Amino acid sequence: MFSSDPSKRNSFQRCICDGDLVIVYERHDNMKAIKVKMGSDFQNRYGVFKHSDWIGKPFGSKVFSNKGGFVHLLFPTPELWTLVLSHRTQILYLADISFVISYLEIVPGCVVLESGTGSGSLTTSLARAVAPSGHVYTFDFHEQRAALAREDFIMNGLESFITVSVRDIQGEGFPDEFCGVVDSVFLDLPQPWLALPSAARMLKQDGVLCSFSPCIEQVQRSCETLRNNFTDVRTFEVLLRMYEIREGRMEVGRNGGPMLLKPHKKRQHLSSEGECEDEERTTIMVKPCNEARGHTGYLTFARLACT
Amino acid sequence: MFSSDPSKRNSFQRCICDGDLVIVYERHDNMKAIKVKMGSDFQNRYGVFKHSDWIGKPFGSKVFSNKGGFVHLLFPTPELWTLVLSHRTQILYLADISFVISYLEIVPGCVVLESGTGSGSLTTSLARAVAPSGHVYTFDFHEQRAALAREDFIMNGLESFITVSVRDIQGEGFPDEFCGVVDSVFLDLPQPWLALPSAARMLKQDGVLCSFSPCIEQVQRSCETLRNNFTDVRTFEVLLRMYEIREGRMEVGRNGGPMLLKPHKKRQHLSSEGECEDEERTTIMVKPCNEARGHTGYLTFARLACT
Amino acid sequence: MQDKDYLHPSSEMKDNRSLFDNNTAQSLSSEDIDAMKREGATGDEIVEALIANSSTFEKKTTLSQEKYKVKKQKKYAPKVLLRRPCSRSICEAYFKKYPTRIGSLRFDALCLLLSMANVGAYSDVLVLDMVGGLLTGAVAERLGGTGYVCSTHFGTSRNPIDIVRMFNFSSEVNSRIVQATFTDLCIIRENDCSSFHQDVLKTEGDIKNTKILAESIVPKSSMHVLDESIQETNVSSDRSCISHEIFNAETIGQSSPQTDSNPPIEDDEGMSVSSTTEKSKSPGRQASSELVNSWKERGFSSLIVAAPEIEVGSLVQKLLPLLSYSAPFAIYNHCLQPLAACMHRLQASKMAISLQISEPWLREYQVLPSRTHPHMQMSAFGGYILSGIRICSDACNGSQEN
Amino acid sequence: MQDKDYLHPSSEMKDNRSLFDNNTAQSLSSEDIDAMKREGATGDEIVEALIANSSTFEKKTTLSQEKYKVKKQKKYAPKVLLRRPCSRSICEAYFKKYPTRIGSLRFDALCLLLSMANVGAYSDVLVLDMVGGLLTGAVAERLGGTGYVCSTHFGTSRNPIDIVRMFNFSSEVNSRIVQATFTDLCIIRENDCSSFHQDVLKTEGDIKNTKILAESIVPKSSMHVLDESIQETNVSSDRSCISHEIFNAETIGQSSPQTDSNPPIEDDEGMSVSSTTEKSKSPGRQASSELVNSWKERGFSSLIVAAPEIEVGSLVQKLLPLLSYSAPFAIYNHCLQPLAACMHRLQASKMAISLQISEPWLREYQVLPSRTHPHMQMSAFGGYILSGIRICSDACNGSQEN
Repeated sequence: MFSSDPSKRNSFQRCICDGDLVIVYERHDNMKAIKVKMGSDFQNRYGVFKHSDWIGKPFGSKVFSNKGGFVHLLFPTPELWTLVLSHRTQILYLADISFVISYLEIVPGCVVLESGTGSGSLTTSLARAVAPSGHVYTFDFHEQRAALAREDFIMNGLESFITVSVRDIQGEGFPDEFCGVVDSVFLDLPQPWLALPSAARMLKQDGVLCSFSPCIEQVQRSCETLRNNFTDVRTFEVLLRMYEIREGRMEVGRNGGPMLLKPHKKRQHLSSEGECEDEERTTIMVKPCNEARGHTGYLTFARLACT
Repeated sequence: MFSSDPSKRNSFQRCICDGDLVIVYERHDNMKAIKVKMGSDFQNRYGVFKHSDWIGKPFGSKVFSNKGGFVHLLFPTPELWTLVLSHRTQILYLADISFVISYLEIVPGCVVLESGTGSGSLTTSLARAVAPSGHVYTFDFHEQRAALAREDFIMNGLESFITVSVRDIQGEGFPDEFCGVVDSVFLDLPQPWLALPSAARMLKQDGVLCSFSPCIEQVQRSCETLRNNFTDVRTFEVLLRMYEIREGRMEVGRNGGPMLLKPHKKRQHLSSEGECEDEERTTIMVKPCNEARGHTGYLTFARLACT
Repeated sequence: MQDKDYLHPSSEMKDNRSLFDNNTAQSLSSEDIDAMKREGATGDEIVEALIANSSTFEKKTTLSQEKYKVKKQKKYAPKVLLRRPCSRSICEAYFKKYPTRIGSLRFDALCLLLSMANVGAYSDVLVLDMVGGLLTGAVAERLGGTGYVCSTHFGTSRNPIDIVRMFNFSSEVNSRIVQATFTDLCIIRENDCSSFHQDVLKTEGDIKNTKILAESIVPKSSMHVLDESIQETNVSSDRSCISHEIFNAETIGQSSPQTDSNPPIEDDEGMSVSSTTEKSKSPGRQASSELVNSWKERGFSSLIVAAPEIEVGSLVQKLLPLLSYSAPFAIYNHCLQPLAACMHRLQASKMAISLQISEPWLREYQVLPSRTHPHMQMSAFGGYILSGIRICSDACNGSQEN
Repeated sequence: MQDKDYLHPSSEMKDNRSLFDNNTAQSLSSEDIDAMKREGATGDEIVEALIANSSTFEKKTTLSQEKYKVKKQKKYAPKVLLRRPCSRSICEAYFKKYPTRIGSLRFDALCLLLSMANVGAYSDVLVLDMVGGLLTGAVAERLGGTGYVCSTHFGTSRNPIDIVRMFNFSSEVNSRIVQATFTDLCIIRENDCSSFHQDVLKTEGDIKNTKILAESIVPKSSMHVLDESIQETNVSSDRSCISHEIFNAETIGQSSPQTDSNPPIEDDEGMSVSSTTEKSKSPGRQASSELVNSWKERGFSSLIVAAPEIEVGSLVQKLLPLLSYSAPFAIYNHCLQPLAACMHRLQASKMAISLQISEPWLREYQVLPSRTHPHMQMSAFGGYILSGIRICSDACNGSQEN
């Protein structure tokens, strides 16, 4: 995914190697993470793909199955990982993740605490933000979940940026070793207010905390507790609205008569100068998708007050 | 505005008479309600308009000032009234009003209770929905407010559909005379839960109640109380997003060079056949307005359980 | 097992840290359940048995236990809520089950259309209803047996308005629902050009094309039970205090076959709908010439267009002259760009003022102790509405006031 | 007096039923207040005097009293919060005070662009920044002194990136911010056509046109104090524990005059920015030919375009070949239709997959005991973003792998 060795970043030269994790892209809503292994196969409804055919190709290549079907092989990113990971819990998605990372002011070198780890959807983005010199310590009270998350991070080559531990943060608080050395804390807990006193002890002065909660009662109680030793308490909700496009077919009949649904007259002189835009634009319809995620959770941020 | 005499509805024949209420339209965001009075003047930045010039003209006419400025004279509707009324309190707007009227299943002949009257923004829409045979009884604990609302309803000719009373509904409940005869109840009160037992006594079986509250705590407490003798408790939030259009000017420079902001080449052959649409559509830009009402209140609906 | 931890922030000490996802928690097999059914066990009995045989039920939190029970009840002991039809329940039911039949017209958008068009008693409302009759029915509900709603159509085939039957209107209300071709509304307004329009409309192409349209909007597939709130109450506990109508395959099915069998309208205008003494209960009779004449005299009091997939821009310019001055109108569409073009054209032609494009936004909330939040899934699209007020431009002053 | 009753659903028995709106409640005149000021009264003293002289203050509810006090404090005793600059505070401050300088790029949209483009350490990020440098700065903040952000421009005038100065970056981070014309990035990739491009770009018309552009995006007006949270804390109670930087007329003013004075870049590529030992602290030096060559070899690791008012469709098709295969990109624009057309073209040309148009939505909440609700005013528009992943199409396999 990313590493402290800059030569390992994706580039024109970087080709798929035995042992690489690739994202197999069928469609926008159908992707899988696969560990490339010489001799293995990948199978989907379009046929059987040999891993050996993939090795040596650049990321982003189109590869074919025995039946002529194809998929694209993509370089893994935290955004793609969020779309392919196993949902062991509700996960955070792009809109919340991107907002949290920026609002927590996480930059390379930061030390970040997270609880719970959940399915690790946010964790990889936290790791990208602290790399190459920072570290993410993530805690989950569910042993199986923590173990599976750890496996995922290793598979993505992120073990040098992320440490997963089993710990009940609501009950026990964060470990004392982090007292006063942490830049940011992220909480995704059923009773976040229980963890706030510990989080306050861990943070550096002016450090930023975020608590993610689906229910407003959790927010109300957290905000009440936060006002004790935090400032700048603000609560947000972020969502993404998706749009779909299709080739337009709306036309009006002549003579004021009935309206016709005409098929699109396709004019495909796609020059690189963009000269055909006017014709094109009129025939591309765009509208919001009908269904959407209506709510994920409330994001409450606060800064540790300086003493 | 509307009356139980169908001949008084707006039509091609219906012209402005002395004593009519007209909406003077300057711009979308600048309208005023004016009572036409032979001999009076209306003045704005465009000059002085004589009411005597307005009488005999159809509603919807453009009329001119002494300086050649103009306004349009519109027939009053509840929607226009909401845009021109005096804000003595926070008022309800179109999105909430239209949703409330429909959800409360108010149709001609219904008997409806409302508290508080506030600025009377919802009340005129309630009256339109119950006319010609129903009635709206509206209550406000603030004497001055009730008196001003009553004046407004008389000015709009709605006194036969609306009765305004001064009463503290939270403290005293609705008057006993309405027991079991009311189709719908609308509450816009700081502590709606105090009024719910009385509202339940007033409603016919299966009658519908709506409570409007800006704060979630009011909703939480109301819902708790509602579960005692109401069913189908549902809470909604409705908003309107506005769009603005302008003539587009986006064009791309040739040769991959810099991008130019070209003025719009206006081609104004507006035939009634709509043949020039394609050219037109490409040059009309539309985007959401930057600022919007972000929240008005939560609408909680419930039906009186049948006993 | 995918329970979200933070959905039960209660103070109870149980949580699901000890639950493993290995699919062995339920010892009752599907064969066992089938056997129970054959022996005549009720749904509730099966749910009890499932709970008794779940090895993890006791370890679950209270909320998880509730969720498990509701899930199993839904499967083995479904319940149906009976409800009096009204525009809200009809709109919500179609929106959930057959959104394409109503052009995905969401309830809040429907409400806005009615308000924006100032629909009330004694209104004469012109509608272009390509949402199966939902709009026509919702307008008629507001008229309460006064005024008229006139469903117009371009070409010779009527727009199907079968959904009107779902409202179970009295014959008085039904008599206020009429139909008329756009041409008829115009012919009477402009007596000179009637023969020309008749010729144009008789061409075979037009007829065929409107057929395609009608089919694309109201599919022939028969409808099934509209179980909008299926698990809320038992059929047996039906409240007897009000007259209910079940949305089921029978009631909805009976209107379906007629979708495409509306006869092309005749030139004969004798099929008039008079005030209230009409024998037939069926809505949507041809508007009488007296009625059409009265609209010519007075103008329609407002216009609503709900043709979600149709380029409505130029149609609006044709329909607006049928409205009296100062009459409001509201145009619903799925696409923003055509409405923007239409708005721009109306501004330029000075036919209307107070023009505004708006988009309804609706969110429902779950309000439960310690578990209040917006619904996790939402309808993200309620269409776009262009609203405005037809004005008396200088041109129409000349042509209409004489 | 416009207090909304239901904003104080507490159990206290006071309410505002007895309050009349007659503007006589305050007995202190503006002359009295001016006199107090002349006598050296502090803001807090004036507020106290106003409260003491209000005949209705005692009758108000507690909440109304609080609101009255805050309102008066804002007017007579304003306070300023000092804050360390970061992309959030800079973005929020500009969005509130000078949204046009950053193309109304809302913070949540900025966050999305950074995530969608996979910005992290050692990235080489290509940006088309027509939002005054906010994007460039936000990318550089994430790079933390590694990798590069290359701000490209079409034509000869650079896009102003003065807002980068607001970040107060170390010279190490600044050295990672470079600029290059699109032509230079292409010339080195395609050595054959360099002379042709140079000729084209020297025409007077192009230079003039880009000037117009730069002015329209970054107006010359000087900026005033960015008081994003003006009443939160006293200047005197400044927390001394962290290094703060005040956003004031001085700091922001110093960059303003340079907006239009960026010299047209020279063909001379000697002004190289080497790794970390650069003497000058100023960001945005011309990219060295070594750097440009390395990008030719490896490709940029991602692309972000934030040119809100520009037709970006065809530009994207020009920029995508500069990215390495499998590199993500994100295009921010104010208009939906051009992005839709761009998406359609990219689909057709098979240059990219995972294409998606999305629109950020942001809402802030007031969370206070008994008074929790979303903010009553919201930013209703955060722009549209087209995101996707550049792929190795059959065509590029041929041209690039050799």
